[in-house]
Amino acid sequence: MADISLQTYTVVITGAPYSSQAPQTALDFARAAVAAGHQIDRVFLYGDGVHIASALICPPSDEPHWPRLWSEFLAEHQIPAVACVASALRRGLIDSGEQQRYELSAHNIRAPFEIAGLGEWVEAGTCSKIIYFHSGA
Amino acid sequence: MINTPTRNNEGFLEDAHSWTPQIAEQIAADNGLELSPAHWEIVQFLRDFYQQHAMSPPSNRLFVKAVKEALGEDKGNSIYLMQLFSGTPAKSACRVAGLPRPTNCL
Amino acid sequence: MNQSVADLPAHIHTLHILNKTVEHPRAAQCLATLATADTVLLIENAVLSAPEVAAAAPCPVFMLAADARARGLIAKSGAGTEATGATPQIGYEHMVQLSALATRIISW
Amino acid sequence: MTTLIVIDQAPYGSWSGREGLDMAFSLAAFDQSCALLFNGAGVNWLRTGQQPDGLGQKSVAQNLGAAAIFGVEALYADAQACQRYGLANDAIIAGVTLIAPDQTFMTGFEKVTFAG
Repeated sequence: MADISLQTYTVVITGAPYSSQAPQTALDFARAAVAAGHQIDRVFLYGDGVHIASALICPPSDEPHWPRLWSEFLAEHQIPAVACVASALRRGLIDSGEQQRYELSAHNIRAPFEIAGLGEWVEAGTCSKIIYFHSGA
Repeated sequence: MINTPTRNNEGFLEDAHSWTPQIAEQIAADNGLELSPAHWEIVQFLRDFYQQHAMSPPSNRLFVKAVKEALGEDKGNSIYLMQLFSGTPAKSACRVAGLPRPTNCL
Repeated sequence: MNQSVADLPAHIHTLHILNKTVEHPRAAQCLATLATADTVLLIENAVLSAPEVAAAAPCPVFMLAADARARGLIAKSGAGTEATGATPQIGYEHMVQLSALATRIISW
Repeated sequence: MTTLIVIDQAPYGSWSGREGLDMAFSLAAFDQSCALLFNGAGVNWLRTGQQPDGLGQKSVAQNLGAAAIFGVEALYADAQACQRYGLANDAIIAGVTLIAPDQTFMTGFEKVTFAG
């Protein structure tokens, strides 16, 4: 019997919903990790993964709504989630602070996601085990 | 009074190529800053850095590191740079040097 | 059909999580770095390459059952097919166990 | 605790390499030991004489030139991939160490990460 100690994970997602499987695999992994008693200290969205934090994604009603499913999971387990600001701004994912800074017409980030810098990822690397979910393309 | 080219709401030039030393002085004046030779040394360093690497130092920490690498420890430290360029030195100095706002993704 | 914890390796140096078929250049990069103390987990499209990866790998190889089932690689009875070879199929809970056992995780 | 960031996508046609470079710069900013590996088509980042102004993009070779200044410890390139893409030693920017990205090489890094 393998001896499994409890872990603290940071989940990094770089694949976008509806163009890669990454958000689904990552969510199933995260659910299983929490169910096994491990801790997820944060979720970090990078590159195309930032689209998971969009409040404006509308899949057909009979398809899984990955941004909503992720939001619900994060809220339920009180896991902080951050989208990288450099990735987010280039892809049109904006919070109210960036909306003001760049004088944009709207903001579109879905709670509880927040926008922050790669410093969050660097810090995660010093205190938790990082697991990445990339696009398969 | 010279005509400054378009600047964004944070005072950064929209086009780094439209920069001249006169424009630097005006941007500095708008921020309550009079440029001394010590300021100019940093501004010139940033112009050269941009010329060579096609970017602004992305964050304040990396700005300090780059100055240290080029001009030594006496100038490449955040206290010295904050005395010259108040607030966030990378941001203030890039503004005067006509460079894009540091992505500051840190 | 799922493996119990007892069937997982006791120790893993590097867990290689591969989500691309062998035609993807990164799959070749992955195969070039495998060591006997490592474990490979095939997820997403990589399950389609299970026999080839298993033949090339000097270490244990597992595949995510949900991905294999989705792609028609598992018979209704739950048995593996020719396309899965002998590669053990595991659930997300075992993916978590593998990642907890590993000193290092590389997602390719 | 050195982190190896791997860039295996050719420049200009996709952005993931640039996002890998940002990761390396971030580690360096916080004085975390890191190195870059150019693997597969990623070795094309290292070719001298890139002139991407016609594409509205910045030269990745120029951007990469800041890596050493910021404290990125090493630039490695897959020697075989360099050969495949016709990158003779004199066509590669300065400061690159040619290696074989095999098990022995990779074991030297506590973390190995792709940007996407």
